[in-house]
Amino acid sequence: MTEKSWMYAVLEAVQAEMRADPALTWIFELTPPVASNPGMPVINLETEFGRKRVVNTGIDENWMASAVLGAGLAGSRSATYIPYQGALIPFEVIQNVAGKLRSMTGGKASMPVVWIIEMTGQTPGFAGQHSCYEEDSYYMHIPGVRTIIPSTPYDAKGLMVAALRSPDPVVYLYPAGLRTLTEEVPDEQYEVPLDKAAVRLEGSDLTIVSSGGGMPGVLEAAEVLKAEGMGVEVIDLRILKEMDTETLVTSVAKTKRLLTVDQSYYTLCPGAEVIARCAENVDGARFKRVAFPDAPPPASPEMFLWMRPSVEGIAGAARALVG
Amino acid sequence: MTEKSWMYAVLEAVQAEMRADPALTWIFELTPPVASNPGMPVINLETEFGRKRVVNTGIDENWMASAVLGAGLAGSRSATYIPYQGALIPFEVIQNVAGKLRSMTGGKASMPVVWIIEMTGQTPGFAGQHSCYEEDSYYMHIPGVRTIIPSTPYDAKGLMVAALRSPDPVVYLYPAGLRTLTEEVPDEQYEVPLDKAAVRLEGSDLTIVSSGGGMPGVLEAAEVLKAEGMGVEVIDLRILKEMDTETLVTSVAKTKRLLTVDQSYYTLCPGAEVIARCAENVDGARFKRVAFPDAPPPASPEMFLWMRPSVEGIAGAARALVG
Amino acid sequence: MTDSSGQDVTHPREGEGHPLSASRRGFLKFAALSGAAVSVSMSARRAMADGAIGYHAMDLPDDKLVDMYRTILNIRWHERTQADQMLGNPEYRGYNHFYAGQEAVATGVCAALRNSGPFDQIDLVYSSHRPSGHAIAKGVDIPKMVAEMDFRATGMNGGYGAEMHISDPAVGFIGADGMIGPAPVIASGSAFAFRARGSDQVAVVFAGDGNYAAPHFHSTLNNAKLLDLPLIYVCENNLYHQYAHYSYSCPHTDIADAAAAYGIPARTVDGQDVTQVYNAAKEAVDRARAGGGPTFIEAKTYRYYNHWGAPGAKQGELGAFGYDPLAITSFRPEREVRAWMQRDPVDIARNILVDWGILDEARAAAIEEEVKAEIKAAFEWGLSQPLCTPEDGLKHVFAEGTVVPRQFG
Amino acid sequence: MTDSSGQDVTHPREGEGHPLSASRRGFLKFAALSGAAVSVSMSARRAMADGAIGYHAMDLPDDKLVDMYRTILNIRWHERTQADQMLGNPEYRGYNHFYAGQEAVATGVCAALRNSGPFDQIDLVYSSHRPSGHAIAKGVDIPKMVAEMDFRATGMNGGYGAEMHISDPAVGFIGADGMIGPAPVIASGSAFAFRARGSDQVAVVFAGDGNYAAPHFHSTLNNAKLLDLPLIYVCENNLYHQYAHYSYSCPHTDIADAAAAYGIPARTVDGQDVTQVYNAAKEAVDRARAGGGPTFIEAKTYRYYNHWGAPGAKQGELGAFGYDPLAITSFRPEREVRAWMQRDPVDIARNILVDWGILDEARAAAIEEEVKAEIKAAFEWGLSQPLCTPEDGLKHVFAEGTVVPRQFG
Ligand SMILES: Cc1ncc(C[n+]2csc(CCOP(=O)(O)OP(=O)(O)O)c2C)c(N)n1
Ligand SMILES: Cc1ncc(C[n+]2csc(CCOP(=O)(O)OP(=O)(O)O)c2C)c(N)n1
Ligand SMILES: [Mg+2]
Ligand SMILES: [Mg+2]
Repeated sequence: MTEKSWMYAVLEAVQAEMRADPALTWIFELTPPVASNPGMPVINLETEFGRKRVVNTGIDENWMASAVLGAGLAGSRSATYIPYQGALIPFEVIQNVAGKLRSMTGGKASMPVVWIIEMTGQTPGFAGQHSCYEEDSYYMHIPGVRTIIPSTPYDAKGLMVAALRSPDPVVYLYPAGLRTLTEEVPDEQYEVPLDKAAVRLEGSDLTIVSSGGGMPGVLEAAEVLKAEGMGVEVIDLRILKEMDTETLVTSVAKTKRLLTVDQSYYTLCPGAEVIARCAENVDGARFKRVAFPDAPPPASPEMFLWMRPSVEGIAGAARALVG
Repeated sequence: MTEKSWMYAVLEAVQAEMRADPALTWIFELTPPVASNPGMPVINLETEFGRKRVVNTGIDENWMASAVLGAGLAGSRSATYIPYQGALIPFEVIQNVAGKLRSMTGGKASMPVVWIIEMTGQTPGFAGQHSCYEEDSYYMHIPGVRTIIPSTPYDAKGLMVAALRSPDPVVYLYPAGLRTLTEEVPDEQYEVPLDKAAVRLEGSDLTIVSSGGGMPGVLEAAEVLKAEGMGVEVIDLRILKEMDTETLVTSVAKTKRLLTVDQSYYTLCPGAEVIARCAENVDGARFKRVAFPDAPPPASPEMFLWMRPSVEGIAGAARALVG
Repeated sequence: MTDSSGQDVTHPREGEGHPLSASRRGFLKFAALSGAAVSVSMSARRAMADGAIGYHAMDLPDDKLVDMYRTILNIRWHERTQADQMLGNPEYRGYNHFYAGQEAVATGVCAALRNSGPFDQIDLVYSSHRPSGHAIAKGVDIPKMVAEMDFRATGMNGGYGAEMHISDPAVGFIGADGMIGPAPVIASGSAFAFRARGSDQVAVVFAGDGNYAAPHFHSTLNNAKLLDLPLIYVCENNLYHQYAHYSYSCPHTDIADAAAAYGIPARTVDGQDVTQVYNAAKEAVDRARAGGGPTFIEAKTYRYYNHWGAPGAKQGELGAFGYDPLAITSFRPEREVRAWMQRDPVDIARNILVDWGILDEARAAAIEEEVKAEIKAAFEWGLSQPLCTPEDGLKHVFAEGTVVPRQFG
Repeated sequence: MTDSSGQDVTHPREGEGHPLSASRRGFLKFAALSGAAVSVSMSARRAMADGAIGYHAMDLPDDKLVDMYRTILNIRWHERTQADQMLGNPEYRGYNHFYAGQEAVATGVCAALRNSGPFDQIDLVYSSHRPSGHAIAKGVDIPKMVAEMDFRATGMNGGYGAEMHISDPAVGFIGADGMIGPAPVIASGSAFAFRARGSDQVAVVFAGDGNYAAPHFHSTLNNAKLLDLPLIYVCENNLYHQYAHYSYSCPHTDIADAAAAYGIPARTVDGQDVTQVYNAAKEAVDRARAGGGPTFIEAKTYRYYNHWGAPGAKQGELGAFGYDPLAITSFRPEREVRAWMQRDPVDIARNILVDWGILDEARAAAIEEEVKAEIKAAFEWGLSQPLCTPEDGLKHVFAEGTVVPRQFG
């Protein structure tokens, strides 16, 4: 067990699976599958496995996404790393082919493939197109694709192992703002299940639900609120599809207060689904959403940082809901 | 005023705008802009305006969607009719370019364009890919694009006029299952506003919210429930973005019961957003969703018709919620 | 791309100098069998015309040649029987994008592939929205396909997919794709996987002339060339996509020219003659298995029915004439249909086999009767299968489990 | 596409026989000015090499030629000043994808366009993620652009867009696009609109070699050809996309070959010589205005800085050397950078003008000093502008109104 960065933990998972399965391939575009970590050997999938299995080609994210799908259909497990700039370019093939193919073939198509899709937009200065973090909602609406979003290096590795081993296609959202996180991560392979949310903090006054890039702010706000005496329960969704309704409803049935926090657009943010599920199942609770407004993120740091849900914004909304 | 079919009403709107504005263009693929109606002249935009303004090319929905965007940016109002098979192919350019361009340019980009996007899937027999009716959720999550979905010929015409005249880009969803509807539609041009839901029926026991292809079933169920003595209020969203929260909240504040009905997938269906908005604003209400399950629609009529929200399913859910 | 003298200037001539060894199956057939004077536009890249493709069909054993004839007949009689069902049986619920007229293409290509064996050794075929011919040629179970097309629970895909999504990976038929665009790119991904795992399998995609305009066309060919993928792109140019002539969407007369521009060996072949299709496919398969990368084959062909379903067709008759009521602004001329039907792939295949002395007319006719009977039995079996169970619609979303019903609130 | 003798076989030679009238601006410059021995790979389609493009730059009035030189300098000194800001001013927040090295391309192309007048008469330029040079050449207000790149409220786009989204439709600069792929397709839509409304405007898109691999490339060229659109596709082949050499993504040596395959007139030009770029652009613009359809121009060029920002650069020095710390597996050789800098577009332009007797060295140097001073003033103005108001972030989502803040619950 060593303290590992997010990407090191992920590539460690991929490396071990690739060593065990000579058919497993990896397609990248801008981000070579290379990671280093203090005291650990450098991981470089391209040099270790060669350019027949690990390859970059041109700027064509639709090809990348479709190619791993074709590899999977041919019986080779396969993964690709789609940079955030191209995050929605492969959308149609994932939504309309991958998501439907198992059903359309009556269960005959198997697609053991993983699309790692970068999410960014947490840094001020990059306007609109380069601050695209609405991917969570788009991908989680797709049936037939498991859409997941880790928020810690431990989960990042364990979910990657599970995703690579799953016979179902997986959209693995990678909130790139979390790249600086480090934590103790086991060296061996382990799986984090593809259907369970994580309760990060227990409390009985208020449930806060978030995911991915929203988690650090939520955890910080929860500390502030705890110090003020509020019993905050924090749930990290981890899995957007199939969402773990039971954990959510159990918590809200207890707290009767639900605050959702998303670093993506308000309308149809993951929190909308969380609220709808809880509202359908728990009577007499109160609900609130914190989210990015329904506006493309502007480049200017002044505008952007004001619009982005912050620790104070989250804490303020929590107080208003409980108080 | 004449009884007109949906498509006749729509093309009448387009024809009048094209006559008034020689720059207005129309790009189609499979569905030529032709409509006839008893007692009315045949409308054929291609022959009337010529192939410089009204054109089809190859099977390339991304080109179609991008081309009208470029026409709009060049100062020419423009519209295109995307067949349902290609409904999500233009997604990235609409989401990542059109939706963000006005903001990214600080208001300098003007995009007077309309994408008519066919929604189908209400007929049994066409599996998965040809029963794609999840477009509403995907498109309504995009900021900067007005996403609308008429459910009557009258609205279809009035919203088309408003959409063509809007300086904002408009995704005009066309639930093709409604093509058989007819109603009295004025011959002259008129606008239905791009920001108002329609209350189709008033009542105080229960609010039912739906849109587009969901409306006929809802209206039928409402008749059944009314006959049983239930005071049903029916709201037709019409506008998915920006959603008319006020009309929704006002109604639910009165009825304290909200049932949403969508002919699209449960997770993040438009109804999830409706419930979340109302749950944030109305305390002590009860909520329920009726939607297509999170599964690609199977071809077999037996499976499909059972999965599709039906009049009985809607009425049953309403009774359970009110009772 | 051809220069002013009509020479193919871009095609790498790997096939040059292929030994055209003596055989009882001579070249006579060309003159003798080419049939009516349909003008099929053919460039200098046409197979046989410049000697770059050997006449491999001549080396096939008799039973294999008879199998090809039988496959063509299977496709043809499946089509005709289904069309008759659609026209005459009010209970029948299935539909098709009929393949009749194009049988020699699927048959010739699949005859050059490995169609049985373990999944990691057979060649894979990706099909289009017009899949029945490809499926039969690749070897799917016809009765189960018939059941599938009528939405039966015991159909090839349990009634979930129906015509535009039939699939049977067990014979390497990855399956139909209802969309225009994605399939070729996905097929190139299978080819990528073969190369990565050191397999000599090849991936084949069948796509229409309509697919040329899709942006995916570029992705497919560019990456196939860059990565030297064992991909065979079979472009079935039947002149129309839906109701538009391909000249509305493609500036090339030969779509193969578009592929040649990438440096990919590209050929046009007469899609009505199964032996010529086979020759081109064999060459492509050999090249791909040997690590020589992709090939593009443009088969000039024609469909006898309209784009979709049986409008314009009459029970018991082959083909659809008159205008398709679905076609509003553009139509294909009835005389064009009739002219193409003069060079029928069934007739051409039978005449070649008879000419080569492999069959006589009586045996050829007997085989056709056998096929008709088999197809009849397939429909009887298929249409007597059980309907689907509604609740099963919640299955097969993921590999395990079912999803929650949401339609009742 | 060239045949074995190296002749261009597909290019329709509309330009043939263009009168190369006598002029004081002779062809001598070629030998005299071509500078150091950088081997720029040039095919037979190279402008001037086969006489198909006239030497139109010779016909330009003196002030126009001086303007071109000034534009090149404006771009160059904007770059250098901004790089120095990034390297030396800790308060400076802007960034750029530097264009230095490529100045002659934007300048030569935009000099052939209509850049002022009513919006429905000027030509439109679509740019890329590397937009500053295109913007200046098209005529945007430099101080306002400087303010925009530092996120100022009074910047060209109010601080909403910054570098990758600068836009000023008033001069026909539709603007930057941070994505690789969409811009050329959208530009073809503007060209479609021009043709539909009977305007003689042209649409120009600048795109890098990296854009070749995007599926949109096919859509753009195919539809431009099919519909004869007045679109000029300027491919700036600077050999790299991000850190990968273009041979990783493109099987062609000349990307122009890919365009020629569609039957689109396609040329490669020396992108370091503004007069040659102008010649090709002029020809393309004339053709487009006359209804002759699209043109593809591949400019062979090079960028002096790394892909993004100023890593490897030193304050006060031009260009970035050594490895880019962002580049992990592939690098461009420092010697390649230095070799290309021997054929600097500023030097080439100045030498031509001096050679032609339009400027003397002293005046040329004086102009450079004027430009430096103007750019210095532009930065002073830009960086003293007010910062944005947070709440304004809710504006400009739609033409009217603001959206609701949601970040506080
Ligand atoms: C993305 C997409 N757009 C539109 C369609 C509708 N469509 C189905 S088949 C077809 C024509 C295909 O023509 P072609 O590729 O020539 O094949 P053919 O029908 O001639 O066999 C079209 C436009 C589709 N299936 N997918
Ligand atoms: C769809 C998409 N994928 C990836 C990127 C990231 N990206 C930005 S610039 C660039 C390289 C572009 O290279 P080229 O077109 O040659 O232009 P150059 O940078 O050389 O001017 C890449 C890959 C992007 N902007 N958009
Ligand atoms: Mg066709
Ligand atoms: Mg480049």
